[in-house]
Amino acid sequence: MIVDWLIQAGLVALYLFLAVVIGLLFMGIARKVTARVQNRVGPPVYQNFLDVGKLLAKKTNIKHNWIFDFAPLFALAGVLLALAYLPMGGYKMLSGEGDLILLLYIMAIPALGFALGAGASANPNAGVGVMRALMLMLSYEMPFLLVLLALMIFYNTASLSTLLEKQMSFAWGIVALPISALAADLALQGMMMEKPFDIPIAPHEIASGPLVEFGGKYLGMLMLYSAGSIVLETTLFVDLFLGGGVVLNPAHYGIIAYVVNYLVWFVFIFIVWMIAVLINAVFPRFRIEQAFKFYWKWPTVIAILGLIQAYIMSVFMGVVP
Amino acid sequence: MDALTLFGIFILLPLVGALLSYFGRKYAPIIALIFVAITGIFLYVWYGNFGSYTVDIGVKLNLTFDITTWFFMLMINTVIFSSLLFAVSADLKNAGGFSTLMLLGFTGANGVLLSRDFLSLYLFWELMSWSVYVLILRTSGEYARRYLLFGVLSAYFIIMGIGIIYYYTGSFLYEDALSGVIPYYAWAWILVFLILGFGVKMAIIPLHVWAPYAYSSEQPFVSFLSGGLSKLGTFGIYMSMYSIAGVGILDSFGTFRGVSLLGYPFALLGAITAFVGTILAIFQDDIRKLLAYSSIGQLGYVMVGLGLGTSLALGGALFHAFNHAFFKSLLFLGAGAVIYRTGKYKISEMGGLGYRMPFTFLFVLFAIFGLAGIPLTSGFISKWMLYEAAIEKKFVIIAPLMLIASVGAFLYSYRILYGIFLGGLKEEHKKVKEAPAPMLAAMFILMLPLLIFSIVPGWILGWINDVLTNTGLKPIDYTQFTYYSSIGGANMATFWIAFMVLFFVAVAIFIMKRARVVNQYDNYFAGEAPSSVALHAAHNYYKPLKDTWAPMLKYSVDRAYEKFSKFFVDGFYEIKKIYTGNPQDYAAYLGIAFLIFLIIGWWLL
Amino acid sequence: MIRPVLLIAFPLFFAFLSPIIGLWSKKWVRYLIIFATALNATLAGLLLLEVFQHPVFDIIGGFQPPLGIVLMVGPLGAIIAFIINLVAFIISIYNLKVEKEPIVRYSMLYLLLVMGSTGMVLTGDLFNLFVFLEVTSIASYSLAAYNKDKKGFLGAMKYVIIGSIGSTFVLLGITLIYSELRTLNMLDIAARIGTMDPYVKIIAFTSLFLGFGVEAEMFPLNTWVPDVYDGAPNPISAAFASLPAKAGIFALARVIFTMFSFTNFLWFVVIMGLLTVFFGELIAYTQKNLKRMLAYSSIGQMGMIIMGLGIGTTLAVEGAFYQMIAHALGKALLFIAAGFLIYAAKSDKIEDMKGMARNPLVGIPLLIGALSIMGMPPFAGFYGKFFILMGGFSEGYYAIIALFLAASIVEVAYYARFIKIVFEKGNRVIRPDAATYIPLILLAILIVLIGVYPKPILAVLQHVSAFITGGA
Amino acid sequence: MNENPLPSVIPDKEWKKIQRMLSKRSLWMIHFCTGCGAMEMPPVMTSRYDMERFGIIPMATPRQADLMLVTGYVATKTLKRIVRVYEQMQDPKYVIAFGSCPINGGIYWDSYNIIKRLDKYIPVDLYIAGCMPRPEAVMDAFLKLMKDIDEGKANGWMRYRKYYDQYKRNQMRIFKRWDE
Amino acid sequence: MKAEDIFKDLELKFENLKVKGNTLPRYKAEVQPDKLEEAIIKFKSNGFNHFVALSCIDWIKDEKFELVYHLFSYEEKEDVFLSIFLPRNEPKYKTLRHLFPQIETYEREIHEMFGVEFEGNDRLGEFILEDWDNMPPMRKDFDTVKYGKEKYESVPLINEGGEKE
Repeated sequence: MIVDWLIQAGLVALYLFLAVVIGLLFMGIARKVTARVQNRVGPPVYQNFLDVGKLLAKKTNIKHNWIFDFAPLFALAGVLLALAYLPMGGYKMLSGEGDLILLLYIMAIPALGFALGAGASANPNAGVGVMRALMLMLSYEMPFLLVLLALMIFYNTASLSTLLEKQMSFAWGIVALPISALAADLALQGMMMEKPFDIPIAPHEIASGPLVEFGGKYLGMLMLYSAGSIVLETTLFVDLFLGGGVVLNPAHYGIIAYVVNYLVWFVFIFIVWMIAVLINAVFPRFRIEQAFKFYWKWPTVIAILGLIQAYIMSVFMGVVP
Repeated sequence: MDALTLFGIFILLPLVGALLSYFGRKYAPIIALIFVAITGIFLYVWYGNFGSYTVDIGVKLNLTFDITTWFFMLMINTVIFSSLLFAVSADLKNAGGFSTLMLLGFTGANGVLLSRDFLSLYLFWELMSWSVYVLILRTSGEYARRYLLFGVLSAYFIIMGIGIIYYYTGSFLYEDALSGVIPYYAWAWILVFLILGFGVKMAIIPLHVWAPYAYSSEQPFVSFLSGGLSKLGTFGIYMSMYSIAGVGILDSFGTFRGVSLLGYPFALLGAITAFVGTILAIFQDDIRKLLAYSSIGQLGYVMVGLGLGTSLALGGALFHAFNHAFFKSLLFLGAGAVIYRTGKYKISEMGGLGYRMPFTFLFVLFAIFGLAGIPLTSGFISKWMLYEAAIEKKFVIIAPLMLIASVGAFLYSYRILYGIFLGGLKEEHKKVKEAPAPMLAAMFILMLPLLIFSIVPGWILGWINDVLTNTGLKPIDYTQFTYYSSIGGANMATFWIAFMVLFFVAVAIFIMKRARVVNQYDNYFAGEAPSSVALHAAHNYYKPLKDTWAPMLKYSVDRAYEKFSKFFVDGFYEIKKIYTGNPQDYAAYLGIAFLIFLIIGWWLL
Repeated sequence: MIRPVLLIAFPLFFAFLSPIIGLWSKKWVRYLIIFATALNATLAGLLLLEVFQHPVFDIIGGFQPPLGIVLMVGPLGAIIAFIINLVAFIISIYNLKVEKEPIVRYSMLYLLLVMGSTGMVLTGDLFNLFVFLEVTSIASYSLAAYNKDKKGFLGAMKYVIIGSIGSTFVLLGITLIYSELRTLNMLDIAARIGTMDPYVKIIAFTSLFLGFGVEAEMFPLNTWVPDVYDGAPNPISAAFASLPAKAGIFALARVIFTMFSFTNFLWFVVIMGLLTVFFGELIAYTQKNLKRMLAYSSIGQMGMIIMGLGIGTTLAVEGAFYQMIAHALGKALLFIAAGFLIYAAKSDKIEDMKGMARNPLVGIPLLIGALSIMGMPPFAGFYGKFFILMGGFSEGYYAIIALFLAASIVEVAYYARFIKIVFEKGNRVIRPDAATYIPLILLAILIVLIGVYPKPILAVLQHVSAFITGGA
Repeated sequence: MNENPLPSVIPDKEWKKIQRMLSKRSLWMIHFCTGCGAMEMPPVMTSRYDMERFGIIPMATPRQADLMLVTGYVATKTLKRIVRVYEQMQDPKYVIAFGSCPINGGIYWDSYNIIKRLDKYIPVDLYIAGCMPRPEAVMDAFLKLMKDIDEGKANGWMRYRKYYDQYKRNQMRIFKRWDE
Repeated sequence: MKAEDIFKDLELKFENLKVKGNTLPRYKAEVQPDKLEEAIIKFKSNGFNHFVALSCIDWIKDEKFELVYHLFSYEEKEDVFLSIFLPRNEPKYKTLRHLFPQIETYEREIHEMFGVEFEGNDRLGEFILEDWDNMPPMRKDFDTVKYGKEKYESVPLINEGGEKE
């Protein structure tokens, strides 16, 4: 029993490592794409690896107090934990052991730890930044939770692994609940703090908000955290709506299925990431009031429509995936 | 164990303690602590042998000591123990009176939990509510008056419920109510009255107005009031819906996807309470009011669980009541320690106390994790069960309200953490010392179960299962570390192992380089030198959110009550005109009265 | 074998002894009252113990019934008499505070009042009941005007007018009954009531009901109560609330149950009780003057007792009598405390009494008294109120009980407001002297004792209310 | 003074080389626009010259920055802020001074409150001559700086640490109070 | 109403300044210090409600400071310069900030740069220059080059000392 437990742990570690690497790669690609949109050359794709390397190799690191260290520790540990519970490329990682609501709350651990560290930096910019982050969270969570609810009600399950199987057998999320998928994508923009909604880390207004006092290794670890969270959020969308990239059934094809699914999954998250990056490249930043008004008007209405559709299909029309 | 020892230990002993501790002056809390400890020990010793007895003090009191009573007593006993331990070093004025009234409240609570007939239930319920009234009176008469009005309202709702049952069965015993003599429409009235009566103590939305006022009195008492006594409301509703009425009668009102039509509106009310309570809590600047509204919100969750009625929902409600008892009283004690040290109530006036009071900060942080439902504490498991219960049954109004309320909980949780413990440390708080030892011990006691039951949820789920089977409901399926619902499950062991391993990975990266500590003024302030006041950004913290919601926040239930009562008081002044004051009218009244009596007599003949 | 007649003879004797002692020294007269009431209370206690075995009959003056005066003392009468005398004794301690000069006349009237009330409770003869009623009324009229100020005279005058009309109605009733049945002994009347001509029976019943209603502060007849309680000196208003009022209610109970046993008339009594509660509580909320507020509150409580009697089931009647005892003690305590507050704040407006009761010697008894009146558990008021409510429910009076509960919420409101003002952190705390806090503490202990262990009293009441409602 | 993070795994010499390469390839810049030099930055950042392709991006706080640009004349008042920002940056940190004013006071040679030579107060790794150098000069300066870093010559932060007391003495001659 | 008419009412000698390329009429008049306030009030109430600037000129040879109050009227599109002369050794004048609030800032600057005292303006003192320890710098008798040389040349270069890092 210990042996296959170790194998599974090793696989999970491998997937996590790959996820962080892909995350950094995606950040590089995003900077390249944004540069090209602005008609300039842009940094090499591996630039973020260099940035993280430089930050971790910094000679002196400044810290304020022992609570300040919470930020990088909780942020990195939390995001890796969330990734561990998320099936990537068909391999269901630990999602058999926990379900969507557990994942939702695990995603809160890095946010809260990061907010604690930022608050401990005793810088007013950080305080204001975290306030904006929490308010933004409240605004995009409204549609996102309704979307999750629609999925859970329609597929009648809260566990991600069974959700994947049901999407395999019945139909992908995006096919069954297209309206919810649209609302989810809008919410995703806020969740990933891409341009129209990067209000909390606005460099011009509040000197990059919560990050104002983080430098050196702290900023390096937070960069790993943001890389991980990119992969986390895109994979969440893919798992919920695009069947988690599972094309070949691993039962029939074995290892090849895992590799193919991994590639398909990679392509899917790349597409979702590109949508977000392109929106990011052309949009100015919203004010926080505009962000509320935006999220509580259209995305919420769309999410409610999706919920009604899921409710009607699953309860009245008796469609059981 | 016979009637007298049971009655003696749980009712007489605290009463005697109450009398004794009045004369204890400064050492009164310690005396009270001893008495509570004794009852605690007996509670632990008597876990096994349950039984029901009757005690005759002129009227027959039927007391039963079973697993349900034991479960709720465990909460209340621990909470009052830690409150009194906190009060030992909180040097309250007139500590004698404080501990007497606390023990009276404790007696009332024990009595309500033990009683199995409506007379003793009502007797101990009133005893508990007026001892709380006098405790609030110690700080402010006006708040006490508002509390008592609602306390009496709740008592009279319960009386109406009891009365209707008495009309049909002619006896006060709980068992007789099930004898099937009561028609089903009468049950609707009974349950509505009982739930509203007990709901006042749980501060459900229309009846919550007393809570923010009552929670502004002394902190050790408030932690017992919100942590312990609000659980009596839960116990009351649980007993009246599932032990007195029973599932059969509930379902006789027709079921809507497996949930009784009577329970569903209360679940909806609970969800609305959770949502509105959390939203109001976000905008409070006074720490006590904030914790009060957050308590209303959390109890809304419990109400949802009680309303839904499936075994998973009830298990979640009981577990969340258990968690709420611990993390809410821990929060109040933490706030009490901060208020004790700084003497301030407004969050924006504090700041940076986490560096001066590290242990208090850690305890409050842990309580916040419990409140917000972070999986590191057992707070998550109970919230998880409530969500799964709602989603299982595909309730598309209750589930979103609860989920969004839990996100709102993050907002006011961070407001407490940032406003009090993080941010810039003000000049006058430079020399604030850590809270005294008894306070820290009290907080530690409350923190322990939250941690233990998050690692091994099996133990408490075992107790909850016994409670459910004791009241004749289906048990929930669980193992030592995992818990399941029909649509999902979670294993806390793997969660903790994974978290530890990954935390170790983060620490490994972290300790590669040492970091130089900088004082709080060495901060990027656009090149300027920051002053201590400027560093703290907690003033008017969620202003943009407040402005967007301003049109909705205008309506307040308090003002509705004021207008409502003003309407009646004007009526009283009208009636006053009857007593004109001159004797001729009075003599005329006599004559008219005689005539009326004669006509009535004639007509009756 | 205690002859009940002693309970009436002793106060009479000491009443007429007091002018003689008054000649010798004024101080001793005050102690005389205390001694007399103490003696009477012990006698009533012994009588109560004895009466447990068998009802005690006592014929005065050798005339056989139906003419002679017969004292028929059942367990209920004994308990009420004991409570009346006990409260009278406690109030007499507070009498030491009365400064007005003519103390001799005060002690005579006070002892007459005690004698009259005890007599009304013990007597078994209707005419005798009327005689004692007259004695109490006259004593009350003069005591009401004892303060010799405008308010005192006004109150006394109103009381005289309404009291005398009430007495005439009682007399009318008695003559009608005597003309029909040739007897005045209550038991004979109860036996032969059936032979009366129904129309005459109605008139007799209504007049008696009205007459005793005035004394029992029923709704349309209690208009004198606020002015009298306000005008009378503090100990006297305390005495009024517990002595004559209880006797009046007892007489009313006798009229309804023992003599006429008009069961289908009871629902009207409940309505009257409810009206009394309503008007008492609602107007009490509007009062600014402390003593008037307590007066209206006592009207409300009396209304509750009448309602209890009206409901008629054994539980409700038992609750009514229990409430009678609790109210006597509670109201006496509150009036004494009110006396102290008025003395301390030098004005009877509630607003001026900010923080006067912060001294624990006054504060705690005041709190206990108020909570007992509101019906809170470990105090005497709880069982009375609970049994009346439950009785009401068993008879199906849902709406009435609901209205009563609404009125008692108003009652809680104004008591809470009063407690708020009195316990506020106001100016300096005034220490009460011995004559004030001893009676307060005694009454508070009594209330707690009756509340915490109600077994003895309930034993008596259960036996009695079964006997009364049984209609035997 | 600079502890070696991975002593055992990678020999000291190689590790320093990698460190220098990393800090060369990702220079994060905080831009202290004191004078008229700020106008030269937009063309350098945008599509015409695009400094980001060398990994140089503008940062909002000194904590996150390695490179500080002093673009223009430095008044005594501004000097106090520049020193604070410089000290809040984390080692290794580099300073590039734009234009002739920081070199010798430029056109303000005779002014009473413009300091004449910046590197008397903070170590300057690179000066760019010109009364506001054109963007090409700025790009060339960046490349020159990157080459210096690579060869280990750009060690202004070491000199600041080494001769800290001299720098402080010079600074305190200009402004009297420090903590306000 | 027109600037000339106002000048006639005030019996003030005024001259019309011809400035190449500037079509708007501008008038300059010298006023006695004590009569300045009511002159400004007069102008202000007749359309000249825009206070453009208060500047100070150091006539070092005549030992005098000249304070020029520059008003402008939107209706008539005309500029008016009212100037007063103060003795150079101890220049003192009363504040006019109650007429136009912005006068206070100008007065603070002139006080710091020229050393003119304005009674009634309580916010004089350190304004732009931090830790300034010398005479007001804008005065003509202040030699900036010498001051600059003294202050900045005297700061020694960082001598790297012997060994090379």
